[in-house]
Amino acid sequence: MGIFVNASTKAIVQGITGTQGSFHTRLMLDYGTQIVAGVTPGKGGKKVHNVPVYDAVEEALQKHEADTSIIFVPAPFAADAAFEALESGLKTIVIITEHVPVKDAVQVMARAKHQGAVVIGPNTPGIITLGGCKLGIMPVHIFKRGSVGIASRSGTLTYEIATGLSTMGLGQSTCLGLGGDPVVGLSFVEVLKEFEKDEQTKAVVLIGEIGGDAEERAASFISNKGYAKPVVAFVAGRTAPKGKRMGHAGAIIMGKAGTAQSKIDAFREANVSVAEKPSDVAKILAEKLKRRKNIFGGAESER
Amino acid sequence: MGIFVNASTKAIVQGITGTQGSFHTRLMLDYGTQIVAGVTPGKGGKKVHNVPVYDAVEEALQKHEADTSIIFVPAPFAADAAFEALESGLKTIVIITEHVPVKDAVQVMARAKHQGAVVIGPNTPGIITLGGCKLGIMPVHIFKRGSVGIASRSGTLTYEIATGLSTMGLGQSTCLGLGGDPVVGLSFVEVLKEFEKDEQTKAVVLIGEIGGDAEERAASFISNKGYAKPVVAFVAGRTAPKGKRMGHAGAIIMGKAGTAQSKIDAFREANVSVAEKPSDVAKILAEKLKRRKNIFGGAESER
Amino acid sequence: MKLFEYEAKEILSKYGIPTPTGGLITSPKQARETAERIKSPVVVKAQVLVAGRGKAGGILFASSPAEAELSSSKLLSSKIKGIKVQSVLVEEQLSISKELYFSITVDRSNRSYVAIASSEGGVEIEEIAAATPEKIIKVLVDPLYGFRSYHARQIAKKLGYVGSQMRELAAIFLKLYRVAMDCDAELCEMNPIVETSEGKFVAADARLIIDDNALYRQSNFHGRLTKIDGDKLTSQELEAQKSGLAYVKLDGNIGVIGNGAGLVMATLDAIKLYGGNPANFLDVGGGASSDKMAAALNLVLSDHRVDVVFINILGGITRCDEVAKGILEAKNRIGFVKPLVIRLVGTNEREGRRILTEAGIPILDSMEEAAEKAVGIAKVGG
Amino acid sequence: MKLFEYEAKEILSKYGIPTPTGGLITSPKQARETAERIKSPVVVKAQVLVAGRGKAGGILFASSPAEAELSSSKLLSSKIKGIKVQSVLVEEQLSISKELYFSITVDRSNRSYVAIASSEGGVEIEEIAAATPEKIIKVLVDPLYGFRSYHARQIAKKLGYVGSQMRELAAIFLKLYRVAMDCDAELCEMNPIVETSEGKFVAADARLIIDDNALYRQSNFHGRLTKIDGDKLTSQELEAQKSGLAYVKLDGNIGVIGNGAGLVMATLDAIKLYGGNPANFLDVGGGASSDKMAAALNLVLSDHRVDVVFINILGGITRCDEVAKGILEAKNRIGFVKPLVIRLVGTNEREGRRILTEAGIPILDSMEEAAEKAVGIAKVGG
Repeated sequence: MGIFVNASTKAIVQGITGTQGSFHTRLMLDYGTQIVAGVTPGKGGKKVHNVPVYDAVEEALQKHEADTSIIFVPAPFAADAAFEALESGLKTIVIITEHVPVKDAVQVMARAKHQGAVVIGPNTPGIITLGGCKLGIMPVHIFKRGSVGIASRSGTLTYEIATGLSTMGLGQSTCLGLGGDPVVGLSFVEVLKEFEKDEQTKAVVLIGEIGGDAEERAASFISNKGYAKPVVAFVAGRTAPKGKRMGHAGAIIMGKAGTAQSKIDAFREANVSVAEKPSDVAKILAEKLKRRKNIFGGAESER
Repeated sequence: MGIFVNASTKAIVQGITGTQGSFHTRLMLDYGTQIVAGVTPGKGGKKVHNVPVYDAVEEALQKHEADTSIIFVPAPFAADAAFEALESGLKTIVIITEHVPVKDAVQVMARAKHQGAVVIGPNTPGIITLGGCKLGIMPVHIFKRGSVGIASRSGTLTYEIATGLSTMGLGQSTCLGLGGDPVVGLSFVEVLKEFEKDEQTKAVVLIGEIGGDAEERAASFISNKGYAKPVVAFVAGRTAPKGKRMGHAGAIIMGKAGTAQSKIDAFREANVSVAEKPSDVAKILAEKLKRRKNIFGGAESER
Repeated sequence: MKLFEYEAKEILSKYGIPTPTGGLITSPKQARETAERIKSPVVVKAQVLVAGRGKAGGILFASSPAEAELSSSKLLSSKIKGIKVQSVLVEEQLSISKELYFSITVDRSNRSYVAIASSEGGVEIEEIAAATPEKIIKVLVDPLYGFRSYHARQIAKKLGYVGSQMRELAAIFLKLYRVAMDCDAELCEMNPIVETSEGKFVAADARLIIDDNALYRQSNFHGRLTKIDGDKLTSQELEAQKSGLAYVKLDGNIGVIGNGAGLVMATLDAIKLYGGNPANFLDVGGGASSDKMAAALNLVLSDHRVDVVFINILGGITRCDEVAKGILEAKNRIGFVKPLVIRLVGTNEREGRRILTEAGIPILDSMEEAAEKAVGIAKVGG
Repeated sequence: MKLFEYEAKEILSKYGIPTPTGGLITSPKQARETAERIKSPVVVKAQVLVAGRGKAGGILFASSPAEAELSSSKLLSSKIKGIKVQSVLVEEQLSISKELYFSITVDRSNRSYVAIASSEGGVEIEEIAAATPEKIIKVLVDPLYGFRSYHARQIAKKLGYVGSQMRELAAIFLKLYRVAMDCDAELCEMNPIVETSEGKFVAADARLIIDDNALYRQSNFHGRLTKIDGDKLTSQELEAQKSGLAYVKLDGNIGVIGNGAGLVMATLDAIKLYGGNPANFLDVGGGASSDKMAAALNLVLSDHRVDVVFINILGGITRCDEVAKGILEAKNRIGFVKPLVIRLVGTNEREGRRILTEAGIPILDSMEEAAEKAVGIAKVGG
């Protein structure tokens, strides 16, 4: 089944008439994602790849059933789009938009929390549950259906690592990007909890980077509560200097906090294997799963 | 028992060191109200009528158990005081302060609603549950313990009518002022619901005035749901001109809305008796209770 | 505090809301110059703080600068609903395709702000509500989340606009909400907001009422209450403002003083019930000192229409002895030329009675009895 | 965007936060005049956007106007951590009784703003956190309810203040929160905020970092990014800003270009792992056009320290054919004087390979293999 989205997810696309929105709507439809409607204020009545467009989320929901939204609108309007989706009762919001001001993100997350909704992003490549639903901008050919869950703070690096996994025959259940901004809707800990509950997922890959302490918290969660499934981590930015934003708004070492070493140390203390190079992730995970199979004598359920 | 407050209510006084706060703390203590602590920022460590004063609500609650606050702080700081009380988890907040800006009141009410707390006021004389707890500035000698619940939008007019009731032997259970501002925490409807549930209360007096539609809503509530206890209403302001504030910020006829006649008509349509003069309230109510006693053949439980 | 139309429009304009080209003038010559500058037919609008100004002749149209001079001269020498016109707004005439209504105001029963709109603008909202209630659109504003772009667009769409017009109109609504919040407005209204024949939107008329309780933090308006309303306030109303008394002038001949808004309203009602006519509403508030009481009495007695003064005090925080002292103070200062009916009960009642009785002033117990008596005196006197 | 100390203080002062008397100067003569005006010993502070300015000699004290002239002359002709000093703030020396720390910043894991305070001000907050973590006070700000007076008082009290001092300090904290919100600050810091020997509080130093993503709505700062940081940006950094490329200069000799922040960071790490040293971080972002790619390559090649360029592209939205075209474009424009190592896989990979192979440029499949090769070339070349 995977986490957060699956084959029964019905989604709307906010900002569907924009270049990005329109382009990726086609790719998501191609993947089989149920995109039931699009929203662009002022463009109601149009169609984009045969998806009807409405002026407002509320209007779209009067005609179509949906539970999820993916947002492509420009940064100055992204928070309002998320508020609109939340106000209309949607339960999962994927914000692809980059450059959303922190003050806006903080308010969106507060409202989502009040309403018990999940926000993925902003500044995320999105989420894909293999064979079920893609809500994002990731290329699909690198993925393979399987049982590894991936949570990542970085887009292309995820593709790099997913390619490695797929090549080694380690398919994926759900792969999602937390988002490259300082304030995003999901943390590694929350995703780990979901993956733990998900029957399809047999192992988890965490792809971290410098900035913040999401990795340290994940390590401490694993070490305190124990974790039923094997976890492998990779952390980018060992060579990043202090005080410089490395491409992502959130990838910055402030003073002495948020270094790759601190994150790697935390993972190792929690007995989470940390890969040295992206290509090592698949190798380590294959080894772990082989050992596990030997211990339990079972065959992997999916291949 | 009465509603909202009773003999087991434990209250703090915010703004206890001010002239009003200090004066009425003494009177509330004299009545037997459990005032466990006072709060005035910067005056922590003092005592007022032997009540310990703290700099913050949180500090007071570390030392004392309380569930209720009464606020006497000046208008510019009243909303923050209410926020502080709400943040500390107090469940009933009485705001005596006059002249609180509407924008502030709106925010206080929104937060109270989120937390399921009750706000009485602002611009209210407060609440008294006879023989149990007084949190307010009303004189006590005009009241008498009994079974009539009073909800009012006006202070002195309440005293006028309560005096009449007491003189006729019709004592009171709880008497509370909703507050004279446009935005206040309680409506007649909410108070009617509480009085309906309250065993001590056998009849209800509503004292309305021009402005808003709290009376019309109360009438419609009574007429839609029926009401188990006799209700008598009085509405002040039949002779008030349009568009002028009659003393209270909330007592204003806007265009054609909020006239006394509209309210009186609504009550009559709902079969609620409306008194012509303040002194008629007691007469009408005595008559109603006598009839009821005749029908049910019972004696009034309290006298 | 009500702002003048021109003041409201200045603020709207500062927030980027389109308003008609024009200028405020205080002389007919300025009106001509302004009309010349505008280079189009103009509308000449008396700046007075009353509703129904148009119907009362406060709005004139002029097709030339000469006519503008004439019209403004007419307005500047006239009274609108009894108020002298001191300034006039001269503005371009808009080519109107449609008149809409939009406002942000307080929704008392929902304890929030509310956005109200209608496609039937240009008349009072109550008239729209009475005639075509189905054409009123209301959107409640959640105090924690605010009025947001999609709320504004939802309203614009319900008003019948789509595409870029919907977005433009919505942007104006959002700006008005910002004005309302930043100014602590009780009411912030564009009526009408006009769709011009070119399909643009312009706030043709604007009203802005600031919450009096928030004036302390509205540095632009703080302290201007008296000055601005000056021209329309009677001397009694000005006096009341200075003394911190809640006073409203009415049209009868029985002066009324009481403590507590509800009690005073009930007192007026009682006077009416017994066939009398109150001259005013005057609430001295809670805990009035003898000084305040004396000021109140002075104020009511200064109204030459008053034949009798009815003082109705029910002492709670207010102490009857203070009230009694205040009455004596006023008596000593100005002497009483008019009869007094006093009802005085409650806190320190005994002492209050003693003070007044010794001074030869009688006191009654019942409010209704007192009202009846006051009405009787007024009739005899009147 | 980092503001200079003097800019941050101007804003704080506008919000009513006490700051030292002083003035910004760009010549020693002005420094003397300012010191004369202040009439007290002064502190002379280099306006540069680097941390640890004090330890690097950027803050001097002067007991006379003449000394102020001398000190500022010294600073204006110096570099602080490699950055030329272009202006100096001359301020009164405060008589310091205590140095406190207070800031409003973003709490990433709680997804909110947070107020941070300490009684051990005057040093970097990380040093306080390391040395005396128990002396750090944190209060999370609920985004829906805001930072309120009682939060501010709670902090002031925990800092050890009572009575009117507690209230005064809290009022300053509240104002700083308003600055932070109004300016879309990522960090708004007073370090130290000083308690003077008279018991007053003054923001002796201030830092304000605006959220770059919010600059579009910060009309005061919009468009000033380049100008302000101008003096400290290398020509490559300026070029990257203009082209919309995320670029960070590092100290090695292997130029790096990639798509995606995480991938580029991992590329740098891989280079280091194989014993090499990256010269820069450069992320062309998602879906880069051939133009952008060419600009990126130009930029990296313009760095004379670079011995080899490693291009690591994993095409998702980015199309390999566009990348290939961009590389050829750059080649045609400037010619390659330095070796290139290219790893190119993903969307339109076949077409991309064709373009480059036909131009005689070889392509690798594996990122690690490519990194190893780049390191090898750099060692040979270096």
